[in-house]
Amino acid sequence: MVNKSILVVGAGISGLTAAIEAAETGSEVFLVEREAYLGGRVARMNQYFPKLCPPNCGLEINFRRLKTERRLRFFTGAEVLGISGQEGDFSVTVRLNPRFVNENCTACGKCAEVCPVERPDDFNYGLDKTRAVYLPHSFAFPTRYVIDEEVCQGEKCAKCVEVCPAGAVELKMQPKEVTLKVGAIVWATGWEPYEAARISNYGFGRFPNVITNVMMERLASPIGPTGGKIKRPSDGREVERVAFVQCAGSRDENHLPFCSSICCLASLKQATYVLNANPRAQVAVYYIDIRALGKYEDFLARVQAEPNVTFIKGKPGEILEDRETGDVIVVAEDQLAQKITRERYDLVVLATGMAPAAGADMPLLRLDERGFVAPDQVPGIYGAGCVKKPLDVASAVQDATSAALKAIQSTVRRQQNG
Amino acid sequence: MADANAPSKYDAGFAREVYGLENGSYVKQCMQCGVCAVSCATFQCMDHSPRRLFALVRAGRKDEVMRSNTPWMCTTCLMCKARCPRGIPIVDVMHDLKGLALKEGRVTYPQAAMYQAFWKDMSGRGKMFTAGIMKNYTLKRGLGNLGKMMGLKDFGLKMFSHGRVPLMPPKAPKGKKQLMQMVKKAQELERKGAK
Amino acid sequence: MAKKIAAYICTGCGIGEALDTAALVNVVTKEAKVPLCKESPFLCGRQGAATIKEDIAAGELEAVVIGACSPRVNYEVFDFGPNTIVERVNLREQVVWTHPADDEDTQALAEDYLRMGIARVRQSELPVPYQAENMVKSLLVVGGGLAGLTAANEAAQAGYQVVLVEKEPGLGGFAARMYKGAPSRPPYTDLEDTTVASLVAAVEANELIEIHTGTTVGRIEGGPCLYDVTLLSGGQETSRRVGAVVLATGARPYDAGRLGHLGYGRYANVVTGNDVEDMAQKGGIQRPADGKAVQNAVFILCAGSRDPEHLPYCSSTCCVDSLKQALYVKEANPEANVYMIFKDVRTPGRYEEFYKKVQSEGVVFIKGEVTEITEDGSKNLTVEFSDQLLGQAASVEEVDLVVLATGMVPSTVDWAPEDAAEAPGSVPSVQQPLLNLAYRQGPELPALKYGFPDSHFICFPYETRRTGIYAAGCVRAPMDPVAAVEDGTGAALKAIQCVELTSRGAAVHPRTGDLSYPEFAMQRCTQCKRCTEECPFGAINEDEKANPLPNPTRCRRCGTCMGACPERIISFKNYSVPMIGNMIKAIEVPEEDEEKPRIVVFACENDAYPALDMAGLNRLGYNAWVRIIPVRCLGSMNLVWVADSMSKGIDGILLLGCKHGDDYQCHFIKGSELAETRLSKVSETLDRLQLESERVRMVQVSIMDYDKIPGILDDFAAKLADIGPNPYKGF
Amino acid sequence: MRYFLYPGCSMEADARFYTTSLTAVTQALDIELEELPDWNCCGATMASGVIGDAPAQVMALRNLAIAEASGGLDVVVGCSSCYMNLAQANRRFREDPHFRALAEESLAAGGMKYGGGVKVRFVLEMMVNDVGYERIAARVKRPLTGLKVAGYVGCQSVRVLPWEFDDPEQPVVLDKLIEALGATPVPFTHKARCCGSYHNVPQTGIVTACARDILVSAGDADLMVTPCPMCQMNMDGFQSYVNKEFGTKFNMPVLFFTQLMAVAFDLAPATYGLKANIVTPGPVLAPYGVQM
Repeated sequence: MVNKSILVVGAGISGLTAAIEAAETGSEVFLVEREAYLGGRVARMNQYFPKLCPPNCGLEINFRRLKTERRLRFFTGAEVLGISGQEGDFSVTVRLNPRFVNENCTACGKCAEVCPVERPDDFNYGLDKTRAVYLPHSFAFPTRYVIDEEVCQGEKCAKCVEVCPAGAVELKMQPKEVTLKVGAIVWATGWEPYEAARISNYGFGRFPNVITNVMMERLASPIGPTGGKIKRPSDGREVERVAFVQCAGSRDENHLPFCSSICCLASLKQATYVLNANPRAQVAVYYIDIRALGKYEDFLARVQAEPNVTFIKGKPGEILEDRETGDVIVVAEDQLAQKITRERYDLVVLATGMAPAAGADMPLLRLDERGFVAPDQVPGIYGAGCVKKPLDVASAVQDATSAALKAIQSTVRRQQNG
Repeated sequence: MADANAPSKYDAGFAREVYGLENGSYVKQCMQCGVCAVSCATFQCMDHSPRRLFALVRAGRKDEVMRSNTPWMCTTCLMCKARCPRGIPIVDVMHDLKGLALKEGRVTYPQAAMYQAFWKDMSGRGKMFTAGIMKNYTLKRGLGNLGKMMGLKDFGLKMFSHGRVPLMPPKAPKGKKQLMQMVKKAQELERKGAK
Repeated sequence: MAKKIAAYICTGCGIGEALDTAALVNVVTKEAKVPLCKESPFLCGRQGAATIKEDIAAGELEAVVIGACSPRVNYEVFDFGPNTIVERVNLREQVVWTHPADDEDTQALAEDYLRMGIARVRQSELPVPYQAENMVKSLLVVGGGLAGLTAANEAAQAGYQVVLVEKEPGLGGFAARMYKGAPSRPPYTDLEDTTVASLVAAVEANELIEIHTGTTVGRIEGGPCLYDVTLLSGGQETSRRVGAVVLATGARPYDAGRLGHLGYGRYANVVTGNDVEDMAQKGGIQRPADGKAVQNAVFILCAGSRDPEHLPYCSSTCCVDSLKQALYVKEANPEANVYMIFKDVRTPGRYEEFYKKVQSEGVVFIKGEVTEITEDGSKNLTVEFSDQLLGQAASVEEVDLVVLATGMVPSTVDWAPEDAAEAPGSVPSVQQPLLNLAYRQGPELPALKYGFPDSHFICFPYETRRTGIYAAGCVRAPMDPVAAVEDGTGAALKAIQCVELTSRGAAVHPRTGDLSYPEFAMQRCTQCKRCTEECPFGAINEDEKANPLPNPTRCRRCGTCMGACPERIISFKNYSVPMIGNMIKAIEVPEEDEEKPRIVVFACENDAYPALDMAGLNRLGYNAWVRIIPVRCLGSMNLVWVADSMSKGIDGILLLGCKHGDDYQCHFIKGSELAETRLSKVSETLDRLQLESERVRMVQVSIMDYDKIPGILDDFAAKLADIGPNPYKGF
Repeated sequence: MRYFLYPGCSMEADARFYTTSLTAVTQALDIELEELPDWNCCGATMASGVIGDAPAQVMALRNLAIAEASGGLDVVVGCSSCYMNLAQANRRFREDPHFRALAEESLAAGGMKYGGGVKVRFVLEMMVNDVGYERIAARVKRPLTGLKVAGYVGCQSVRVLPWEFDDPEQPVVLDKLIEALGATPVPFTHKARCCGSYHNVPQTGIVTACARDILVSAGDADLMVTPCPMCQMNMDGFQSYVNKEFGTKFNMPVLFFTQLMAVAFDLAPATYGLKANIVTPGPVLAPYGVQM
């Protein structure tokens, strides 16, 4: 008997899209997400290029679609442990990690006020801290607090339990395991930023004013750690001179040998963040090739027209720090000028690339030598989005939509052939 | 003598000659990112960045490449090799370019003389003997260079007074003759391979 | 006849502490005459929901009013099935979380919201899904190239019937001209055989797919599930009914005739990339002039692309195609010297590994700009260029073949016939007949820049302004074959989704599943054409007498027509002009001397309303004079509501809607813009009532602006204080 | 623990005292170092420049062939440059079949064969991986508490096989070893920068420029330690040239890390070889009871 339901793993923009599109077409869908909230990486973006519109706008629509779609069930704090079976008849074991906060939570925040423990805010890439009980971010969906098991002092503290007016805190909550029977699986676990500290010559981790592009999204976000002010980490000064270093880890056989496809446009976008925050600011973009494909070329032209943005063809060899001022100095060959340049900046943003986040080795899921979900999978399993290859948001959504149809085919095909 | 900034007439001849060297074909893979240009301990002294030198190779500008001091400035610190995003062993390519320059009789740089002095001494012994190298080097550079050498007197004396300058050459390995046979064989085979 | 209603007031989440709920119950039962009203300390808990279910079962309630939290939360708890109307009155986020407790103004606010909710629910009816005769679920795919073939094949694989139309005599389109494909799988370094032939075979073999080659679309009438398509083939007309359409007519190469400065048309040995594909197909690369072998070849990338004189955009695939073709040259003559002159090498993703592979084959890449191409007596070419890697002028001589990597132009447009090839290059702009839609708003898909009928939404790349018609492949945007295949598949999914929803009478994105649709009281229509002009989706046609002819399956339920209609003849079962009018009338307006102004806020439910909730979640306070009314889209705002408000004595009206303009965020494309235009006309109305036009204001907000919302509301309140109270109070 | 020691030419000439201190320290740690029989020059960089990489690497492989024939112990190398050449030749022999064939035929011409079975170990790496920080710390008799030390790793040893045992640009292993001796490693961005190498003779200016930057970067260190003979010679022997050329007043003792270990282990003073250091470490070590 063929199982008509579909499992989507990962609720970033790709997973959300695949799940909602499939459900709205008529399939039963399970959506599992490891984090405590839906939205994945895009929820951590400030704006999308080239429209410079807020991701939460599209997420709000998607969440509304998901709320009103009775065929779709989602789980947060959920991890896939194993897959077995075949197209039309997979069984998947999923671990549901305890949130320690139940449905009664109204996000009033009284718990966090009394919580004595702090933890680095991973949502903000460690740029600030939260309490052990925290709301992942102000647009978090579901809008419920969660407790970080690692740091929470548990029963012996329990201050949050006392103050919660809704009786929502359950420190005794236990992990659960469930087995889902599905006909097809869409693997959309996305990407993670390349570990910038591995690029020793760029000083990330040693020099506070060298940050990554994902951190820049948080700095520029009105709901980020600085309330949208672009301040440099060393002394909180608002930035005047900013350098963007392209291909930091991408197109590099010592790191990621492929091109991450989006970093050029991300930096162009972030250049507009800097100029919006401070029209007098100076921005420099160090590049090998500027890759603004298709109609994104218009966006490149628009940023190139900015008098305060300069483009330097030449990948920096190294980044140094002035210990006194905390300024960062970028050393590069300006090829078009045929000369070596040493420029001083308040802040250097490394355009770090996309490393695939396919997750733990999973039987039946084939990865290629770089860790991406390979194009050829066993029937019934489909990769979608950035876990398949580096993609911008629109292309990831497009890819996820196609994955939804492939998954639906898997649930009808076996039916047709009995 | 052509000037490195005169218009290039692209000619694949020299590029092919370089590609034929032991590590020369790596030059093909260079994507001209320029990381090497500032990754070298001596980049301020180079007349062309390694990046630009490779571009000159591809353009077929043999004379400029052979005249360039860039390969001789290399200290084999391996920084460029460790950083090159395309995995090009730039240091090894520089060895080949130095070798080619020596074959072409381009020995004006003191470093070239140093290389030859070293090999002359070492190949005769199978081990290195500083005093021997210095002798060959001084002879190669000739009287004109004596002034420069005097500048090193202070260093030499200090090393001597701290007991760091052996007067007798090291004992050559017993297998010295065989060693040189191996080298000779390797050179033959390498030449054959390159063809 | 009055419907059976019950109301429930939750006292949890601080509502009970902040408000006098007994008084609220009074308002509901005594004043609004709702027979049943219950308080619950924890309405969303098991107990609370159970009570409501029991009451519904016992009392056959048609509608329930829930005075509790925002409709954006606990949605599943308060969903009592398709036969019960639920009205959520937002006492939490928009009352007690944003206003002081135990305060008469806060209390008044809560009471008004209950009155308004009850007024709304009294007007509201259960929608009856739209059904019509002979609704079908088959698809029409226009274009038999890679994207079209894929769309047809993938839809058929899911069990749907497809009518596939291709204007050429054979299937395969542009992809069939390709000699080899670029790497699409590990190790991403090797050329691959193209898959088009096998795809064509699969499509031809599939009995669910009906193929019409040498055929064009003469006309498409109707709407989703009801499209009547006229096919033209050799003077013959045939017709088919289909449910949805995929437009996959692809792109054409930029006219190289306009690249005379690069020698095309002047020199025999200057060709385009597509010529190279043809040569390779026909067995080898050679000099077109004399068939001799190619020893030196120069590829010129961005030939006519990224160039304001020609195509300002990048065509995405030319770099990779040229890399591929460089290997053809090497295949024909391994000793050949191949040079590539580029602006930027654009090999995104895994193509970077292919780029390295091609370099290791000895292809030389030079960043530069071509300055001149000349030819000698024996038809050898000299290419002169600025060599930006060396910072000097440079040239390649004795060139046997110059390949221009020309970009792509969407098949939706072409140059006007009078543009001779010599005319200066330009972006083609003359619309081409592809679909011939019988739509009042024009025969083709509305295009964005450069003629690509692309989506304007990053999050929703299949958003379309012609419901049920989805563009896929290079007609939508420049893309490589891998993306075209994904795009064809994605468009097929959207088309299938559309027929599935539409056949149930449900709306498609963004109001997916909405069963309501606009109904027209035609006897009062004045043929003013506003609805037919303003519908963002071209859902409403016109007869020769200018009567609107609605096509409910094209409708996206935004209500823009309802807002446009001066006669107020357009209504949804659960959303109408009088309904909102009654909500306004339900507001209690204090006497002038009480100095408690009243402000009606029409808030777009997609962005502004969530932003208001976010203000609540963050406990940001604002004045208690505002009365927020969510609307499907500001496009549905009917000017009569302004009159209703003013005559009621409301002091001001604020519209909160999405950004419009080039980078609009309105999910119904033009709604917020139309609202703004209508407001410009409202001053007349106000003048008629001798009122200041500043009493009505529109502000564009995004969902991220929640922290600015209190400021916006309080500024407006302050402004109104300056103007003074509405003289119509108490009339 | 038994190893072959490949001293290389400088370690039996200008850097003799490196060998002396190394031998003493390894004995103290119960490590047997047996000099590789009949070893020859590693085929130094300069040879590559004249005769090409492959022939030079064949010279290196002769040493490994001897090691293999004599029991196949790991070959421990003290000199960065020798380590680079031996390790690189060894890896190429394993990974590049074309070269392997060439090398086998060339070795045969001298009546030798190599199977690729020998491990080439850098002395610092052997010290921390085979002995370990704990055992080293445990052996310390004279904790160098408060001594600020710049751990100058130099270039070739960490970069020839990047990440093999340390970060190729910001290595940490030497700093940890300094900590194990009770001393304090100073922050030192140039710890893996080039000293200017053989330019000391043909173009002294290059070495003084490099040495100046490195000394500046070493900040307020009391002394500098290194595992590399070339680095030691340039930083130590040309420091006076730096001061003359740039008007600086550097007086930074530059020791082999094994000398500092010998001091910390409180071994026989004769094994320290501190007299060979041109900039004397006397004053900075006196507080720890070290007599010069």
